[in-house]
Amino acid sequence: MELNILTLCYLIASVTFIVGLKMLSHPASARKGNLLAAAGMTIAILGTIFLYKDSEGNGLHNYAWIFAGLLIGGVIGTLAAKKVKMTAMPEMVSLFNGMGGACAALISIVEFNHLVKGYGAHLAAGGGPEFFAVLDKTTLLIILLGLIIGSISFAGSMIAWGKLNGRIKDISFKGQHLVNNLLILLIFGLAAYLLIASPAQTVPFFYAIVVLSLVYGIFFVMPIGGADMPVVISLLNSFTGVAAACGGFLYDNKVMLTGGILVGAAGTLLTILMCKAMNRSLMNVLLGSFGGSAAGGGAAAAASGGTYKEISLSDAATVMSYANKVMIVPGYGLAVAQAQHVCHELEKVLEAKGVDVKYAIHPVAGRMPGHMNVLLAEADVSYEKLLEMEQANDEFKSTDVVLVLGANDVVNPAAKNDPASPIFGMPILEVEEAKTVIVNKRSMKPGYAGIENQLFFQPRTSMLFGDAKKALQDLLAEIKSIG
Amino acid sequence: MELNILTLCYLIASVTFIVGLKMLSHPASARKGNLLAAAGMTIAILGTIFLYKDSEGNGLHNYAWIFAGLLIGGVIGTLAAKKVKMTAMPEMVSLFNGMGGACAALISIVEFNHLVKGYGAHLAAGGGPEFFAVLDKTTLLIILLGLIIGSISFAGSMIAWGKLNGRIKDISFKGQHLVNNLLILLIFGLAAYLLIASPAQTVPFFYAIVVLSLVYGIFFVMPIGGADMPVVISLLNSFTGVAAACGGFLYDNKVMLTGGILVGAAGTLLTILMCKAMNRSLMNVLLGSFGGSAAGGGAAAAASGGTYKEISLSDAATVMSYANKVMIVPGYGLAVAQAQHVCHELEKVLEAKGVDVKYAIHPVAGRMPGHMNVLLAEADVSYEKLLEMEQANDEFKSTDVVLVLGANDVVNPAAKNDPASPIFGMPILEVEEAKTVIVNKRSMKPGYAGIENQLFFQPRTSMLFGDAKKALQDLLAEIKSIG
Amino acid sequence: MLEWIQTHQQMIYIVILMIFVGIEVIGRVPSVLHTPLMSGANAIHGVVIIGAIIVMGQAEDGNYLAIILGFLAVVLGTLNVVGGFVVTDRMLEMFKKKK
Amino acid sequence: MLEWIQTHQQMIYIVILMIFVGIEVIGRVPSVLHTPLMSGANAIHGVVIIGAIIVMGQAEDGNYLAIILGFLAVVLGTLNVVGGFVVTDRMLEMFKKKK
Ligand SMILES: NC(=O)c1ccc[n+]([C@@H]2O[C@H](COP(=O)([O-])OP(=O)(O)OC[C@H]3O[C@@H](n4cnc5c(N)ncnc54)[C@H](OP(=O)(O)O)[C@@H]3O)[C@@H](O)[C@H]2O)c1
Ligand SMILES: NC(=O)c1ccc[n+]([C@@H]2O[C@H](COP(=O)([O-])OP(=O)(O)OC[C@H]3O[C@@H](n4cnc5c(N)ncnc54)[C@H](OP(=O)(O)O)[C@@H]3O)[C@@H](O)[C@H]2O)c1
Repeated sequence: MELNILTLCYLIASVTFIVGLKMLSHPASARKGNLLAAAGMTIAILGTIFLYKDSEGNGLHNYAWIFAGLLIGGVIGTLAAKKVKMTAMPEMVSLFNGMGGACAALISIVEFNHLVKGYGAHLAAGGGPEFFAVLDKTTLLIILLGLIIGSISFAGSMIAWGKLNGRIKDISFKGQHLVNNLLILLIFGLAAYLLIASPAQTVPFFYAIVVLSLVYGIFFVMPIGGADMPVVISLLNSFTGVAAACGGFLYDNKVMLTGGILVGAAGTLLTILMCKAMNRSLMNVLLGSFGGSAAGGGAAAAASGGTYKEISLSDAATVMSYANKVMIVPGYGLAVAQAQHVCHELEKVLEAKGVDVKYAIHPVAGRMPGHMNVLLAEADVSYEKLLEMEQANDEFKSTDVVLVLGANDVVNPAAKNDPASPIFGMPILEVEEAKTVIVNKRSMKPGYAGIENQLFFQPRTSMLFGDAKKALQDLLAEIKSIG
Repeated sequence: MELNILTLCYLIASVTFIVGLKMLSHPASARKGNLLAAAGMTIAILGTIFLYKDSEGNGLHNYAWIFAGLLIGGVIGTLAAKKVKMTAMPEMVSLFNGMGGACAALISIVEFNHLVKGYGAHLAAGGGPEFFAVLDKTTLLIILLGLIIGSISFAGSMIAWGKLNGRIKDISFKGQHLVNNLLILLIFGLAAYLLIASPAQTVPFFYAIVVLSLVYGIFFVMPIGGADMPVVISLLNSFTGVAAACGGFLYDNKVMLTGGILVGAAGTLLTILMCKAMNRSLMNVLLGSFGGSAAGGGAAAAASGGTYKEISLSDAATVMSYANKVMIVPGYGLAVAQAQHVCHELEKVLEAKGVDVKYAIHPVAGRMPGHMNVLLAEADVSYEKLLEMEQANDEFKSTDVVLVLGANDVVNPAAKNDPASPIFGMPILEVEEAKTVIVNKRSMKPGYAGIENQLFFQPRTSMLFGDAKKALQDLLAEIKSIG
Repeated sequence: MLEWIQTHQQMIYIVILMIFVGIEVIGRVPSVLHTPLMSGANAIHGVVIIGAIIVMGQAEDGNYLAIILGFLAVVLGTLNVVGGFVVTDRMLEMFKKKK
Repeated sequence: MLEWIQTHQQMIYIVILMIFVGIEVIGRVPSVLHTPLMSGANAIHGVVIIGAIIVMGQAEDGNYLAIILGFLAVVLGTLNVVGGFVVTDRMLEMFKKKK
């Protein structure tokens, strides 16, 4: 009876995961979808705690430990998630993802110890040394898979987290890819040996796999550029999904199986979609060639170039005050400078003067998909003012002033004109169609892709150098003083 | 071993069905998708014939009968499908669908007889009269479901087939919906009785269900207008899918289960999408109110109206010959008159004169989705010349002459202007934007929806009465004579 | 009922997932493809032929009712499958772009 | 291998269907939702917590390794689940239209 109800709980949870994920992929229903999946998860967890019976019909014990764990994890998780700054959210996701991976790996370790104990009992009962005769290979295979994938996901997520909050720098050495490949071969070789060759002493091999997997996770993420971390996190996310599914196999538990595979499949596709939005391939991201070269290539590119003109604060303030329509193009620099609130200020002041102000949002502006939406939403910019790329491109022609705030690659005309450019083919915001373009950045240095931007040298463009927050504050003061 | 291979065959077949259906829903891959599903089906059939074993490990026998059946069905099916005229294809689909439904019902009948025999054996072995004690209720439930759904699908498909080829007229009587509802209640009541009350003599009840289901199938489709048959066929198609899935439950056969449910789910959604494309609800179609009233309401509507002007053949020929751009809007009348070949002739002659000729295809023009595409493709009209509704609406402004050939509802401006109109809200081809509109039909009678068309009374519109094929032939002769 | 869910849980999962797959797979179909898609789906449910083959292949020698009904089922099922795929292929052939 | 497929066939069907569902369900996501979707999916794989609860709840009294590792697993898994859903909700809150 109890088991029957538990089966129903799991069935309901599986369905909420699917429906929740589906709702999450439509803007209007996304929030409800998240809550639905959370409700399903709650049902599955409570069901497990109170109704679970193993194959011999024994329920769970250690309730104190279980509830203590849930409480501690729940409180810390809620606080961390509530306190984190908007711009630090990808880091947070990475951290939580790592926790999931570690959890899967720990489960594998405990279950392996059970197996070893079983072996001990088998020996004590006078059994021969053929440990593997008494154990189901499939079980061991799944334990190993969950262990390897979970450990890689854990270690990789920690590195990604460190990179995103700036504690860890990109490190790569010659032949790193070769070392990585050898490492993964070694891991699977050891696992296969454990499975097939039935060595007398399996325990050290098992822990060797743990260590090697952790090392691989670190080496895997290390050389990839910090700006590519969202893609890496998405990939590691799908890894953790697969590790969770391994647990589903192990306990013949449908909700773990379906939830894990769902995330594994959806996460993989999402990773590919993210790469596509940046017009790159997953391989290209993983090899770290693009993000890695940005720093080096950047300086070289900045050396060349033509002549550009600067604009004074008061001139900028004047053209914007007397414009009919101003379009703001936010980019990574805005996020770094945390200038979203000042930007919203500026918008309100201009609107009060009768200027029509809108934002043009490029899908991959910033460093994570939706970065600009989240950032501007944090500063209470109204949703209706955010134009997607296609809409914005239709409106630039009728725009008087475009104010580019710390964006670079997403307004680089080379993506349209120069087939030799690494970003050629990426759709961009065609700001050069507007009457005047004012670009705010700190220097002539290139952006993420590390390439020169011809936009800055065009006659209609003028530069307003300085940190985005500072420049906007000064601009705001000037505009207000115009009256 | 053999069973293992069979499981693999079924797994492969299930995947080909899913992937095939997915490919079928994209124009570029549709044909390959169909072939892929067919290949999967072949694997499943051959696997079953040679590898199937029942739970006691016995293989199949009666190979002569099986191969004879396959041969006969295969030859007739291929010939029928190859010979059928393009415009008669929906009929053909309906017929094949009915065969599938009948097949599912026959399986249920045979399996029920097995059960009854088992009962006999049970009695002979000295068992009590409690027939139902020895049989699994789930099995009986599934047999009954397959029987009812299969029979309804069979009978309904036959009526739909008859309606489409004109042999059966719409028949409805007062209170028919009430009768239908009572009938379905009776069927399920009998089935529940069979399941729960364990009557001593079940056989007559069972056959009563067969007969009632067939009658219900007939009554269900009878009142629905002939033009709505594509929707009905799509619905019955998903019914047959569910009936097939019942077979999957019965034999614990995964490929029947997955294939059946796949079609059941996809078919239901497809039915809804079809209704949406006509801006109607499924309920509205099934109640037969819209299609049914067309004939009656039509005459009344035709009585009212303003003044229209006719155009002579020679005038029509002249304006078209000297136009820069002509857009042809084909409709149901073109299909009825089988005028697609002459139409293609006309296109070629005009193109030879330097006129740019295109076709504007409304998604629900004609009587089945894609009707016009299929029709014009049959006449070798090039795919590039067919514009979808949105494209066409962009181009009407720059069009000199629109030639409406036997279309009516799809060019009715009431769908945009008149909120009281039954077709209000349906997207239409906005032909009134063009400089001149020439409408060919036989009379001022309304089309499928049975409503007046203000387009015919507009100053830019002129009528060219006559059967589409005849009129086009005459027009062609005139245009050629202009030289 | 609960017990029934327990014993048939794998089946239930497969059915539910299949419903999701069926609905999602069709989601984006352009309306010109409605008829071929309907026809293709029609051919796929012809998988019921497998049940017919099993019924036919298990019919006992003397059981004429089972043999006749089974034979009929095989013929009708084959009609559904073969006719369905062939007619779909013919429809789709019409859509292919001219070279 | 074949035998393995036979004994685990239901599982295999569920896995394959789930892969299709996962891919299809995501298919049409607009790029602004990439990050919340990633975060939501991250919370869902926190279902691994169920494994942790089972491990913890089955740990024998004297087996400190199992108890400690199990406890750690429960804490980490809960972090993943709770933190994941809360952070996703916060992200999505930002997207809601202003009244
Ligand atoms: N959104 C995503 O999911 C995602 C993920 C990974 C990678 N990417 C990539 O990131 C790039 C995004 O383009 P983007 O135009 O937003 O950024 P970008 O091309 O990286 O350019 C950012 C610019 O901001 C300026 N900047 C930096 N700090 C600033 C500050 N404090 N104040 C003012 N300006 C500052 C920098 O110039 P100075 O140094 O001269 O100030 C830099 O040129 C694309 O190449 C995209 O492919 C996006
Ligand atoms: N495509 C689908 O899937 C589908 C399915 C079910 C229903 N429908 C419905 O069908 C309608 C389709 O619109 P439609 O504009 O194509 O057709 P329609 O509105 O039904 O009009 C067809 C017109 O063709 C004329 N006609 C009939 N025979 C003719 C002939 N031999 N020569 C010349 N003209 C002839 C008729 O007028 P005369 O009698 O005066 O000649 C009639 O007004 C829509 O209402 C749609 O919702 C479509």
